[in-house]
Amino acid sequence: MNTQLEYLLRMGDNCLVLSQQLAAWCGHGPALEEDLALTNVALDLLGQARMWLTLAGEEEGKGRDEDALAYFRDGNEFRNLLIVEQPNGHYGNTVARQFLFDAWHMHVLAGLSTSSDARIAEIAQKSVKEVRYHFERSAGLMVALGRGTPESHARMQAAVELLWPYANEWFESDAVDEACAASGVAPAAPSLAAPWRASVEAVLDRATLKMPSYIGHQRGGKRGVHTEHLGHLLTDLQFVQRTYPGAQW
Amino acid sequence: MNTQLEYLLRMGDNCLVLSQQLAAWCGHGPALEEDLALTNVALDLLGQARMWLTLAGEEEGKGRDEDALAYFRDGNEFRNLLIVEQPNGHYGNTVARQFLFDAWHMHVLAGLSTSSDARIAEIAQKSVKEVRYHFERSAGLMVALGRGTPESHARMQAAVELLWPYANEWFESDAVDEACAASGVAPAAPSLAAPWRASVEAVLDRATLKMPSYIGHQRGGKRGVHTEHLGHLLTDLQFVQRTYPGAQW
Amino acid sequence: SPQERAFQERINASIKVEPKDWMPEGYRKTLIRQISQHAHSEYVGMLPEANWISRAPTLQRKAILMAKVQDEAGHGLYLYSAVETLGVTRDDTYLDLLSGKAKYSSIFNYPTLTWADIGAIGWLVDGSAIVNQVPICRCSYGPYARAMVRVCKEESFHQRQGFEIMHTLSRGTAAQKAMAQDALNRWWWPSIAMHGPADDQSVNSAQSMAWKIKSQTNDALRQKFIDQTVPQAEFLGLTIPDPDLKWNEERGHYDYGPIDWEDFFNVVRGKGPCNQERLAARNKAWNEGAWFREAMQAYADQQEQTEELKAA
Amino acid sequence: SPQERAFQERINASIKVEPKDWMPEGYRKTLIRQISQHAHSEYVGMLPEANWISRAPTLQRKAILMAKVQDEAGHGLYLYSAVETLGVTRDDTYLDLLSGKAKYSSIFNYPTLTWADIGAIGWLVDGSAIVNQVPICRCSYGPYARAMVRVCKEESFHQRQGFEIMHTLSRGTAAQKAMAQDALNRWWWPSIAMHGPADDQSVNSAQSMAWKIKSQTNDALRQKFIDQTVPQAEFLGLTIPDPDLKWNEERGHYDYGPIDWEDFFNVVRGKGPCNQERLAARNKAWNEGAWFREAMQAYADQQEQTEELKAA
Repeated sequence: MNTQLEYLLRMGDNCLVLSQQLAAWCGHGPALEEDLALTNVALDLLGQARMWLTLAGEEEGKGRDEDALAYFRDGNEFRNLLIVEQPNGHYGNTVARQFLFDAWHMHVLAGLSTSSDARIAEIAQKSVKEVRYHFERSAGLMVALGRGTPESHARMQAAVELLWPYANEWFESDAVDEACAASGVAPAAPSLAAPWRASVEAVLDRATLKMPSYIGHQRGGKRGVHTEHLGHLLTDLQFVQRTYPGAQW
Repeated sequence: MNTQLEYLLRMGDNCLVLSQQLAAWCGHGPALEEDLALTNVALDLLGQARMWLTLAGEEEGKGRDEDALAYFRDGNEFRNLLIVEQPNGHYGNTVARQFLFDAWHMHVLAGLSTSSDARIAEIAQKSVKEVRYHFERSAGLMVALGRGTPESHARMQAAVELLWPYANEWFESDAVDEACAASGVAPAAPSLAAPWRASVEAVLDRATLKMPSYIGHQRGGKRGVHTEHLGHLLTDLQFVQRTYPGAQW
Repeated sequence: SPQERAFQERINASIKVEPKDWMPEGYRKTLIRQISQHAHSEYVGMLPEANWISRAPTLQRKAILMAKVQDEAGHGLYLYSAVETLGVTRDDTYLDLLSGKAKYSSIFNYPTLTWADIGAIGWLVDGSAIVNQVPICRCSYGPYARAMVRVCKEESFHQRQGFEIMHTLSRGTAAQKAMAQDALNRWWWPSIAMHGPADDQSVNSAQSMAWKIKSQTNDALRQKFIDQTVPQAEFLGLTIPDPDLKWNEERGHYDYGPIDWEDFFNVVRGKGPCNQERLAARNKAWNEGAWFREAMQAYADQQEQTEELKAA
Repeated sequence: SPQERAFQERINASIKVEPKDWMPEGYRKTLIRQISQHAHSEYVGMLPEANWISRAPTLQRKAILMAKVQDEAGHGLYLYSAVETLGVTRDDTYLDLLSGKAKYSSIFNYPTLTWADIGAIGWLVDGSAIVNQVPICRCSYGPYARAMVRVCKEESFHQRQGFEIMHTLSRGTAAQKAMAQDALNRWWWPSIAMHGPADDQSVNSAQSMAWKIKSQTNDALRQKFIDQTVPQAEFLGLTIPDPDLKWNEERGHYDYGPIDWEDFFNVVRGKGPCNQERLAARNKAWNEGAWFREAMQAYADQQEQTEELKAA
């Protein structure tokens, strides 16, 4: 197994799947400003997905480009974390998912910025700037919605609890994570737990939201065992390419 | 243009698309008995779709079977009426869509039962028995929900009004309809308007629901110009076949 | 008590207990718990398979799958009716499911990720269920025993259909074979956990056996399922994901590796991959269907009043 | 009145009208109607294109499409702001859209059925819009004119991207070419109806011209669009679905066939393919977002109070 390839697919698929989910809000958000801002995040993530997947294709060396990887893999070949494929739900669910992910994404990219692989470091350095802003934005929304009204508070607390089971997978080190950490390609997965908790706790605190006290138990995305949501997301994503194979677009 | 082939695709695609929509309720209906009953209707329609599409494939003579026609045509090649691709909505929307369609379906199949084409007559004779029962069931639900509670009455009235614009396409005769009527293959499309109105009006009356007074203006499905819903329905329907072309299942 | 002794004697004589017969409270409670869990399992069990109806790869497979899920709805109905004969309303039974108080078979807390999962569920999950359920056809409580006769007949039909899907995949393309193997890998251990905890950890079994609610131990049922399934996997050319699995000439059975009971109990306690979603789906259907059920009830009441007026 | 004369003289002298300037009520109302219709068109116009974001055929096309729809949201924002300078709140303006009272461009009541529709919208719909909008960059009302400068710049970028999609399809497989032609067939007539009713049926035009809100007639704009688009279609190898279309040497313009104005007005009056759905989508987003907007407002109010406390 090419562990570096696996790692790149994980980074790229996280961005691709989450971007696809956010884009579903485009034109349907709760306010025009939100439509603009969330689409910005979706665009950033799509751009990052393209960089990671392009590099993954190079690493693999079989001539697959970003589109071959995005459009011609079935669900079990996707390596994204389960949290990014969880349904959009109401806007508060989307915000909470984004916040929990941004916090991890920011810390992992900071780590990858000093990767022993210069190509990875370069993508991470570019991405981390965008993702720091994503985190600032989603954290701001968490605080506003946590404190806004009793209804918004209740919705956000429920959203955090709904997603919490998925918010540990990224700290669980497997063979891929260990190999990449050993070679200095990536930060050790568990090393991100403390900074993530600190970032998340500070914001939830300001948002007057309770941080769940248990450890998330959902896992599988990193080895291609997903939830039922991913398959449905891919039917839309891949439809045109699958329906007209071999065409240029 | 092979008008008989076109006509067969229309019949088959109506059944296929509506069955696919009803099946989405399977396991998610408002009561276990409804899950059972609606899945029965979906199964009947799927069975009818298979007969029509198989015959369409024979009529075409290019070796396409029911699956080739169901899984390897894009939206613009589908010939179903727009009403069957309208979203499920809440259960009342699904019931109203079914009722308006069943009433037409019952009358068109009765007409097709005496088709000059023996193969068509045979399928229609078999189908019309099922569809008479579908109509009885959906009419019964219309009456119960129209009279049940103020909320259910309001929902059903809104559902009828939402769908009414789509409930005239089937009476508008085009070249295909005319050719099939001329050769005695099918009843003349406009000839079904009076019996349909009579059937629908009697039930809406008992249901204490108002029959809209205008004529529906939505059209296009019969010539492959659909609403935006069909494309999304097909992404799911065709995913496995498109993803693994050439495999046997 | 003499009543209890008489009850036990009738049981021993294989006379069926019927709804109007006297029965010990423990017997009634055990049955209510077991039958309602079984009913909930059928109802929740519709969800993972329904997830693939829209994507079934041929129209014939789609029809078969729809009919199968519909059968499960039917099984749910018989079983909820059987619970009602014990004096609990169907709505009360169902509300216990919705609140998370009642359990259902943990197997339905796993996701269906590929079409092969539909094959694996039929082959393994229904196969395992049949092994559990066939003895219940002879259970002492009449309505349950009779419901199970019908359920088992349909289940064995489903089991053959599932095997047939696996058979087609295993003779198919490389991708299809891989899909079949992957499904077996994910469903094997949950399927053999379906027979319940090992005998030395199982509670209530002795009393259930005496009452003829249960007639074989969990481990015996599990062994039976494994013994019948291993040759089927071999026939398919698929590998069961248990390195310890091998024929034991002496026992006349297959030996198998240790089951991860911690994982099993985690899923039972709500930490499976899909517990949240299954319950959420059931609650959503129930809540969004409230207006419909209320209207149907209101209409039925109106009809009844009209009938009464006519009669008066 | 002398005020009105002075106003008209400043207009004639090409001095921009600014929000704080006095203006005739008719001028204000005309602008409010026109700019808010334009704002609504941008906002509703996001929907048909957003329908293809999830299915865009390459990641690059997906990114371009997302950025485009986002630009439209941006245009909506500038234009709602421009309306606000005329003394109407954005929410009031928007509620008129949601209730169906206010109109938006009828072109967005047609569905996007294939990927080629995304190309056709960029090429034809944006192309048509630019022809309408370029003159507005010189309109007499300052905020509107300035917003339009920015809008037009982005629109012409979108128009090129749309053309590029059509170009790729028209060089592609037979299925792709057919898809491109089908999109042209469906979007051509609605696109040339976008310039509005023929001059002899158009109301209010003379006053709008005098006020320099409008500077060219509908038919002149339409002719300009047709003249620039026909050679582009020829370059693509696609056939414009108008048998009467041909170059008129004498006029130095393309002649074109009669537009089906009955169909056009039907769509304006709510009977287009997607009127119901577009309004339903806008209302759904608004209603489901109510809790969010309320919470954001409540939080902003809390912050303001805290600031005031600190200041006190």
